Amino acid sequence: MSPFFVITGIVTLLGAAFAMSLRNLVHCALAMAVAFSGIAALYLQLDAQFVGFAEILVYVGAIAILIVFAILLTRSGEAPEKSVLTSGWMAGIAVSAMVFTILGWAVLNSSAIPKETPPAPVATVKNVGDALMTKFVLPLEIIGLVLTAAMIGAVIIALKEETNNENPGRKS
Amino acid sequence: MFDKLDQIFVTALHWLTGFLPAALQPVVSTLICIAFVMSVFPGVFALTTVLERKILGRIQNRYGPNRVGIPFTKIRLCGFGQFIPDGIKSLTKEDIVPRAADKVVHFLAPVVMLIPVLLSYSVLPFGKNMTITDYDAGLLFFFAVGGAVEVSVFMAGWSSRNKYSLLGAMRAIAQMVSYEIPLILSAVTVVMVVGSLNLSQIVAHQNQYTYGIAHWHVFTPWGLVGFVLFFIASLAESNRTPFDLPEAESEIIAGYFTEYSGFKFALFFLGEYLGMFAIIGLGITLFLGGWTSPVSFLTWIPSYVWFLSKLMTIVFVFIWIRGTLPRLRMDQLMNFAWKFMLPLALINILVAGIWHYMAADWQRWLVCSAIIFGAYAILGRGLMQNQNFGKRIYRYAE
Amino acid sequence: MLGEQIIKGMAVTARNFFGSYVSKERLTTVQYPEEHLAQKENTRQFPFLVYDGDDWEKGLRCVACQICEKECPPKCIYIVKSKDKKPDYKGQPQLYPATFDIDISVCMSCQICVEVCPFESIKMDTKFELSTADRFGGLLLTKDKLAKPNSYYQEMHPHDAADSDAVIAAEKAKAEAKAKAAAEAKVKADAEAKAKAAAAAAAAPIAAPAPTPPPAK
Amino acid sequence: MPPKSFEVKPKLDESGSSIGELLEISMGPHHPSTHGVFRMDVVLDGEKVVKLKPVCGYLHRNHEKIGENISYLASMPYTDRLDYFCSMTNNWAYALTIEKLAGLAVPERAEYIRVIMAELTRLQNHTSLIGFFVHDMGALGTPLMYAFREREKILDLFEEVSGARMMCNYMRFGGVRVDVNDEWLARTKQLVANYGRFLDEFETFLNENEILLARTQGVSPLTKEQAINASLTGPLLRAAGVNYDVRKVDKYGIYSRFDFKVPLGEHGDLYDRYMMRVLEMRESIKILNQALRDIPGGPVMDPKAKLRGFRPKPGEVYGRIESPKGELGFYIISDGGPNPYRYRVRPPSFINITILEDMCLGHRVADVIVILGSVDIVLGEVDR
Repeated sequence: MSPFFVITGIVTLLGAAFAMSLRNLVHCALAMAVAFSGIAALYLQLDAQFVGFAEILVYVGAIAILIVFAILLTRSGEAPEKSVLTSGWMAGIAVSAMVFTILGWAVLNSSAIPKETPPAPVATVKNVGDALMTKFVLPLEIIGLVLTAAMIGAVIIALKEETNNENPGRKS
Repeated sequence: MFDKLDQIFVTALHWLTGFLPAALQPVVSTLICIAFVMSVFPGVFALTTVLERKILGRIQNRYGPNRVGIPFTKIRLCGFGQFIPDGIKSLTKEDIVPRAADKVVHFLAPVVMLIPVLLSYSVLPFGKNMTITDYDAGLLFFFAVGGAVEVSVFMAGWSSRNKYSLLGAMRAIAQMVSYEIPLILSAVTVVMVVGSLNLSQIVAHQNQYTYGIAHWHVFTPWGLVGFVLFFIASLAESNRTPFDLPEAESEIIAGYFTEYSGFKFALFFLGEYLGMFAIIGLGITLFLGGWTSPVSFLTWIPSYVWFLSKLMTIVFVFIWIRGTLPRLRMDQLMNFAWKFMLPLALINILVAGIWHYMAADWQRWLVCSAIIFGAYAILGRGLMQNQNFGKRIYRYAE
Repeated sequence: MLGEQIIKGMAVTARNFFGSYVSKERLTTVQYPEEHLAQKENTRQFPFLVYDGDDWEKGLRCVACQICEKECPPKCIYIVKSKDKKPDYKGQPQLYPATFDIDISVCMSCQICVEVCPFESIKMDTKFELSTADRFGGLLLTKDKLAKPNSYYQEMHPHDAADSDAVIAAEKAKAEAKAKAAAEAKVKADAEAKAKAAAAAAAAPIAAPAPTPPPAK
Repeated sequence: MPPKSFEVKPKLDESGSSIGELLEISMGPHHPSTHGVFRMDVVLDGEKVVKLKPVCGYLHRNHEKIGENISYLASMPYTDRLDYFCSMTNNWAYALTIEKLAGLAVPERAEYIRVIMAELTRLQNHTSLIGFFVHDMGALGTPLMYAFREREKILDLFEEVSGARMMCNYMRFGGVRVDVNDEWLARTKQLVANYGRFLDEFETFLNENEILLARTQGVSPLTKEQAINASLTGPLLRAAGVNYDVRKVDKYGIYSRFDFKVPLGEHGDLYDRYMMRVLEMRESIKILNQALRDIPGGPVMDPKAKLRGFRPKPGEVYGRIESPKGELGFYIISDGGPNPYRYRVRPPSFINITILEDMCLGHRVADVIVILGSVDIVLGEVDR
């Protein structure tokens, strides 16, 4: 428990808490970006550089921006005046507590996790690359294929939108 | 002797920290490095602001600033003291926050802008043995923290509660996200060839000489194209003309920092220029041999001098472009990124692969150059002729 | 080929960049407070009143006819006629302006007053460094500030001044000849002399199309 | 969330259901590039313009009413301030109208001087217009500075002969105020000879620049019908392909003596409008060369013309010329008094921006500024 860990941990947790509880959606998204950066810092402390940087690149640089953009483009009206803790919050907390208990129990009892932590593996970028290209080459390719398909789909959807919006409506 | 001069900063750092107990040494050494970055690059920024105005002035057949020199004396220094009153002005001006603004986010945005930019300096090799943190995945680190700039741009644009700011922020984010892809893809070629994400190793790979000429990546076909793509994308990433849409003065006032004044505005300005230096520094490291000298008989010049002079040369080209070109439109910007830069970057990766696996003789030069040239011609033609852009011939009535 | 013309454009700016260091044709800037452009003769800024001789109050040519006041497009001239008369350059008793104010914050330097003046008394100055901290008073020029000697005018607009002096001299000669004739023919009635003087005054504008054509060919 | 001050309107499809939101922004009157104090209420869908309302009048100076209350001569300096870039042509249009009313003949030499002044004005107006136009596209003032460098030389010539650089107040009913001398003519010849070289450089710099092509070609095309319906004149109309140039139609002054052609566009888009100006400058240089070669000696004022107490006979008259921006006309009714009974200006730039909305619809917000720039408005003339 180094002081760095404590600080980053607190920042991450606070970010996550704010992301859930703030009223303004954009504030929530920004708080979530803070939480993501905290997680990245935690990874870096564990010497997992690749994962840490990927976390920043993907989550802070892309996902947070995506969320923010989505909020901006689809928002409807002002921020909710009411608190997020509405009448149903009790039920929500009960459900999540239950899920958490079951998951915790399952994880702790799982035989897949050895009780003793093995020595940390040397996870250099080279290792990650090697692993991706040898052991995990099939999943990588499948993910690539799926993503390409998704991208093509997105392009097609966007194209349709474009043709609908054609005809800018010249008066003449 | 020259070696000593080259390593003077490194030796000085070791000498300074040598007085301290071993436990404190890394901390103090880090702090000194931070102080170094925080003093040198803002200094270069101050110089560049004056230089930019002077060069633009000369390009436009004006003098540019030539009055302010050393305060309280008659010495004018060709106007290079201009940044002092500019700095004082921006420090003392009223800090106006719009009434409807989201005050906290509005305040945080310039800070969030500056932090990742300063962080990105930590992996750049400024000279021989002069990398502050020699990360194994330094390149990835650079791009990762660079991504955080977008968050600050969004924060600034959104929190100002100004439509122009919002438009500017939207433009900025769309542009940065789009141009990050060719930026990274053009850097990927270097990673492929060097086989490392470590920036020091990338420089070391270029620090070899054949017939007295360095093995800079820019001296190969793929490297040249990679460099040009990187250069264009870095223009876009640092919001410089012709990609300065996010702050297009004639369209949306000042884009996302329309509502900033005083010191916060100065911070944005600083962040923007430091970001530009950082990305140019990366470009130099990847393609222009970092701190190495282009020819072997000039290796005696200290490495940091090489780095800085390359940096300033590219900054000059940036300014030159700014003084020449009009601005693109948003859709054209996107077209250019997705229909020209991206395919070319992908082809360039292919070429880099071919280059890597072909025997090192004139044939690989021919093949690689032919592929790149053909791709460039076809893509360029497609870009221009799709919309019938071209010269026109006019008729006259008597 | 994409980018070809951009390179050409960059070459143009580069040529201008280096050209501004070597060619005066390109770098045309005049660094104002230290350097001044050569004054052009026809330049006009704000009007002033010409006087002959040394004493401005005595030598003022203006006879307060108020034509300029009437013609002035932005109406920036304010004239009050005097109650008494004083001799003009011809020696005839004439009215003179008791008040003659020009508000140069309103004046638009159009030179119409100069053109319509039949007495060659209001002319255009070339001074332009007139800034003042006093917004109203400082820019309201009164008679004493407006009066400038004829030598000043001759120095400033040599060609115009020569023409103007010639007109004055002709008028004077005419008046002198007339006085002489009057002296010779004392018996002639006053009315006749008066009519003649009126004819001379009416002929003046035709003789001199107002701000006379300067740079002679 | 959406700031409260935003006026966001729902964007509806055919069935009336909301498919997004429109953003209404007010560009101007203190926007950096609305060419003075001009305002445009723009409704945007994303970056696309769906509605645009030009708002003018911020620079209204009551020009026409003042003209009815002061003498004919005193209106002359006020015409300088209509289109303050081209005071010479404004002077000419007004002088031409009054000459028509009062039946004054202009001496030969004065006619030549007027043509020289008008074509010099056209040169400097078009040059600086192109500078502004490219500046609006974001070229950071470099072409503008080159344009102004050359414009200054022309203004020097104006100052030398008329006494002022911009507010020349040079022409009079029945001629011009001051004669030009041989030295001035020689310098003008020199300038015209050099101007071609400057234009060569300018054209290499801009004409085929890929970014300029991309920004201008195909943007805001105007058809012949639209242009005529909106009663456009000047380069805008010719860019749409209509052969209408008052210099050719009316042959006012002595324009029938000069050999020049009228360039015509085809698409009516921004690039055509840009090229019209470039090509017209070349034609202006041709006219200037001929005028400077042929200028005769002689007086420069009609001896019948009167400065003081000018009272034209009753009647009404409309005089027009081809100013650099289009057809500039003056409509005057005289009741025989010292002031006009009715005084009315047909300002080309005001009438040319009436079609601004049609030109901008469907284009991006970035184009709006460039389109406005291509119309070549001067607010002094729009608001009068």
